Amino acid sequence: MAEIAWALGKILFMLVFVFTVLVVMIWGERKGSAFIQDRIGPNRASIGGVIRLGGLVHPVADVLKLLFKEDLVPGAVNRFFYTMAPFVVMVIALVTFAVLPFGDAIYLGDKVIPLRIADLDVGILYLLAITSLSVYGIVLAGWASNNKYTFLGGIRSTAQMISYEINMGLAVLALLLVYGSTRVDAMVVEQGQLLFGFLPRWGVFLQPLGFVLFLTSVFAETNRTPFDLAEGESELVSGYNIEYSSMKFALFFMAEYASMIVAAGFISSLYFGGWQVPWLDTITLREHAGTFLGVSLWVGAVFNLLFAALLWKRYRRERGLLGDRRELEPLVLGIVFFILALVCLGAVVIASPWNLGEQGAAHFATVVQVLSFILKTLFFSWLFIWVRWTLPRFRYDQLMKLGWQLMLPLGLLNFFVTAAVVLLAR
Amino acid sequence: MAKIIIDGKEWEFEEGMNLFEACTIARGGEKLPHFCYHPGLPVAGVCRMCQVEIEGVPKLQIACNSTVRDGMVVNTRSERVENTVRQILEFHLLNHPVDCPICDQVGECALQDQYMKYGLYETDVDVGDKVMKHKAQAIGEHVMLDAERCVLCSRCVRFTEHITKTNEMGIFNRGNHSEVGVAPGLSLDNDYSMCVVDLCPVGALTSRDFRFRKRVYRLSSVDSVCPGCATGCNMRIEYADGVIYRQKPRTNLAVNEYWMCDQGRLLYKHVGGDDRLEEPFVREDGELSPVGWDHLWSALKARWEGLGESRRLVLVGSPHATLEELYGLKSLLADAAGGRVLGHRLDGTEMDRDDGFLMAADRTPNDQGARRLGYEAFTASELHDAGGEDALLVILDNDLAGLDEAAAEALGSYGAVAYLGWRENATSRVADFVLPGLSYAEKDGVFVNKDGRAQRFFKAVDGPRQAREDWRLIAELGEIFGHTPTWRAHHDLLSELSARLDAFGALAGGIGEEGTLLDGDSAAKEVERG
Amino acid sequence: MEALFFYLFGGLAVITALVTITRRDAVTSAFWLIACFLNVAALFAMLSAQFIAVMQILIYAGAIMVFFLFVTMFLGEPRRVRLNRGRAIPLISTVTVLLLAYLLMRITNTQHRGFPSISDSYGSVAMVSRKLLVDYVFLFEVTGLLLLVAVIGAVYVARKPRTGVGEGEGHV
Amino acid sequence: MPYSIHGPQAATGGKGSRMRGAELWYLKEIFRGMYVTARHFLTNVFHMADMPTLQYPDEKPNYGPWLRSRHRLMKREDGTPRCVACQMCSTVCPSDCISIVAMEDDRPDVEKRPETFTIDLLRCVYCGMCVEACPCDAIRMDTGIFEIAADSREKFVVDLDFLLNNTTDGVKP
Repeated sequence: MAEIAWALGKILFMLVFVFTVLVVMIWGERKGSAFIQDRIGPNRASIGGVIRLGGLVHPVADVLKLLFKEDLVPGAVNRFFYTMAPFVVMVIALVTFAVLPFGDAIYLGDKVIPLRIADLDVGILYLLAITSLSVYGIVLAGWASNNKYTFLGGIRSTAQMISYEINMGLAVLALLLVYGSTRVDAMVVEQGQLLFGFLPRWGVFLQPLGFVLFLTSVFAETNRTPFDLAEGESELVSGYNIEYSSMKFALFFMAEYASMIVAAGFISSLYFGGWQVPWLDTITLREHAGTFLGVSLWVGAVFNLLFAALLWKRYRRERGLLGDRRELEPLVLGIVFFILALVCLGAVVIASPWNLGEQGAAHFATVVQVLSFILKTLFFSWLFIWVRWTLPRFRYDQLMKLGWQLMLPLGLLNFFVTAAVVLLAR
Repeated sequence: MAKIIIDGKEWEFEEGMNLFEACTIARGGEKLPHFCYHPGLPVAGVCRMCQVEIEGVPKLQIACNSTVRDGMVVNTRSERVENTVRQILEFHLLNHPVDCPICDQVGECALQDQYMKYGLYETDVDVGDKVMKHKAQAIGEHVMLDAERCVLCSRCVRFTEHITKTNEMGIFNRGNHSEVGVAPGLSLDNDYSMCVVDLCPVGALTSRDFRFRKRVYRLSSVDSVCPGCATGCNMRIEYADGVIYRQKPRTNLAVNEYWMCDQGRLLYKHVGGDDRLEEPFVREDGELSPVGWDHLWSALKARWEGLGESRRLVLVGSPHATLEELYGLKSLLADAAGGRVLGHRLDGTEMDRDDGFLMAADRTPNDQGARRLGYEAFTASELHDAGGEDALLVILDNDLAGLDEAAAEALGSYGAVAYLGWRENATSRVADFVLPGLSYAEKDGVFVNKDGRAQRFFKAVDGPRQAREDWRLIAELGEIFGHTPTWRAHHDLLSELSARLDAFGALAGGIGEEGTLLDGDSAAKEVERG
Repeated sequence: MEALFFYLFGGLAVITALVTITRRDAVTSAFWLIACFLNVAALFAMLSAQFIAVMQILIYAGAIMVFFLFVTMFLGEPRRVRLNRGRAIPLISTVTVLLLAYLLMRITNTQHRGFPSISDSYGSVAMVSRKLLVDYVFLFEVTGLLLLVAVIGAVYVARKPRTGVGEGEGHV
Repeated sequence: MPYSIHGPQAATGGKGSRMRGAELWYLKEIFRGMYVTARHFLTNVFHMADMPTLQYPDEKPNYGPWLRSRHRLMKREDGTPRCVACQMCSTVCPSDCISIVAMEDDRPDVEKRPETFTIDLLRCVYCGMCVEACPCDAIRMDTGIFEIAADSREKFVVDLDFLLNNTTDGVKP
């Protein structure tokens, strides 16, 4: 029974993680695009007229709005598949998480609980299998909507998926050769060592070409700019999701971000050491747990104080500009940061020096490693946003040419060279 | 003939011709600047605007008071002339209030036009106090006087002196204080009083009827003929956005010269009046009720067929109807459908006093046209005798019941009465079928005036939505009585009529702007009819 | 627990397979077929044959059906083929019934013998790879050759006559 | 024709039909683009106050005295409209949005005043010609109101009363 409880717990953690990052990503997309374009971006929605968090309330408000909107179903659709499509998209996006390790393991005495949901032998192949299914949601939506634009979106998506899945597979196969395992957790463990004594033994350093191929394919597989031809607004209005409204539309929207988060998780796991902290392996982390905690609390205190000071300055500067309660926000947040700073300081002063004990040190290491995974994933999620607001959309023939004429030969080359090197090295 | 040189070009004019007119011709229709000169009035020469340079004469001369002599060399455009005109205009403006925004003459003001052309934009005189004269005084039923705007051209005075000979107006006081006005105890209330409004080159005399109702430059105009009496004064209907705002005389030296009576000017009020027939009516259960056209036609057809085997058609024309309508009625409903034409008017009705000028005794516009088509006057007893339970009477825009009580009674003897017209009256009220037609301002047509002069008038505005052109109604009636007309369009009627009837042969070549006389000896006809 | 999932996925596989063959619309059928494949994959997974399960999804549900859908959608609705049911049905049903009877007979016979137990690593990637690439490598390569020949043959059969057709069409 | 990957339009290299790999992938340009966007992003994150955006409903831009906003009609000292219904504005109006009906005024020094004066704000193009044309300085477009909203077309047609009382604080007729 405990097994199931732990499994459910891990699933819950992943869901909470994904949906939290999802909200942050939607916010990041809007705010990031705004800053890239010298705009301010969303900042109107507020809690109690005070807390706006620079627009972070907006995704919540959007979801609320979409929940209460009328769910229109056009007359000519194939109702069953039409209703199913958004769920398919969302489910497939979430299911991929099953093989993604988000930390080493929790050690409870003798008991070892590995921090991944499914302990699959075929790990990385599972990833390929599920991503190959992800096209169906879009095709289903496009076809069931009975609309030429959605249909064209679906067709484009299919062709794109076929083209880039091969490249993705080739890049992953090269990784298999390098790590000698199909298990993702094994791959992550492998990346904990050092290369030439100074470089983390990350996939990106072992497989630079493979990484570029994988990254490009992932962009294509997630239907993300510059490969978002399935929704090319200029030609297809919005592609496969035109006929959807209300929460069904929101599901498509969220699934897009969920699959991006998954992709970011896989990029970081396969090529950037996953939960590994560079240069600090688990043993080092455990040995110096007390020191690290003390230092991080000091740093935390300093940064919190800095934030508090900045917010106070801002409060002083902007007072009277808006003329309502929104002006109080920097003050409120500043106080929060100030309290946090005090807490950190207090913890350092009262409990220093730290002695966590063996069990505590292990937990500390796990927490740090999970944070490392989250940070990496967030960075690559941001990369998706960053790229979207930098690059224009490919033309369809360019997309196809790139996939088949450039990436496929390069992927094959990469694969054979890797195979040869691995063979010789053995 | 006298050879004269105007602006360096040689012309031949009749000796003794007015130099102003000669200059107008020589300048290609562009008149010399002027306020007081008017071809219909005696020359006064008070405004001094039409100065020209005549070689051999040391001082500039006013053209309006000079005559053409052989060997004259005239210059109308020299710098000297223009300078003089400019200075004189400046003089005219000395006491003018320049309140153009509130002046109703804007757009047709001679002073404004000439200022634009000859104005000394930076004035030489500094007028501290303008002489304030009386503003906005009603000097008659139709005319408002603003003495301050007056340039003392005396046109109005000459009009009342020489044309109406009523002498109400005059120029009073002297010098700077000269002011036009009506003589004490009098008011400008002759029958032609509004002509002074047309005559006035500035905004001093304005029509109380038209005042402030519309800016003149917003008006469109169309040539028409006054339907008020047998004289058939030529006029222009001025309208904007489907609404008629005023009627003004149109120059026709053969008919009304430059003038028109007040009564005729104000006739337009009937066009949009309360008594317009705007919808077809059918008498059902003793009450006239508004119906659609389809209903009316089917009801009329049913009624006609219900009159029995011996059913008859009796037709009454009208001196108010156009030549085309009368011809249509006669050719289609009488000649083709076998109706009996009773005539076009009740004998002796619609007659008033002839004032010896423009207002004719006969107050109908087309009596002569009807007569030439063969219509004749009839009496109330004739109307009665023609009737019967099996007779359908069709009346074309003719208020029989309102004109004569006996006729009203006679109408009761008919099985059914259909009335075509545009105004509600006693006849339309007793009719069983009311077919709304169009007024003179809403359709094209031809009237023949008392001198036998056929004159065209044109459509200015649209009629009520449900109303139809009368000739179309006649055509529809023909269909009901089983006969399709030979004409398909309005102009077919006139061409057919001029081709088929000798009396109208003169119209075959079209009708000119001044109208076309149907026969040379119109005076003889007049006597015969009287 | 395991039995529950077995009957669930097994039942679903049968139902979706039935739905697949009863739909008149090719695209709808394809979608149901994908559902069927997924259920079969689940059954494989329950047999610890993870590799085969994943391959089932990756190759059949993922790649082949995507191609199938793409072509169907791209070319539009195919003309409905009228099956010559009158003559085919008795023959097909006879064969089917015979096969089913044989299958049932074998199943009832094997039940008493019980299944041989297999190790946990039986369906692992390493196991499958060893079987394919070491033990039966010749057969594996021959099969590969056969497929290659089939591909070349298909290309030859499907190629368009050279005259009058623009280059580059249909290469996607 | 379906998408062609071999068609002439596929040759985007410019120099001949073959592109070099790096060019086809646009790698160099991608990194340059990423650098540009990252620079903008970071600049704006750390200098948020320097962004050109105005917090519009809270902060209003200063449009200066030349702003042509919703019209107003000026009043005489006794409160009657300064307008003499000369219709210069409606004559010059290029969108024909002003309609005036004049009437006689009893006062001898006024003579003429507007009976109705309506402006269809939906037709108005805010060109300001009416203000230029007015000989009495009776119509102005200086209320500063440019956010004109209503929930029906009729409400955009404003009448004499509205225009006479259409002022903003600080601007008195």
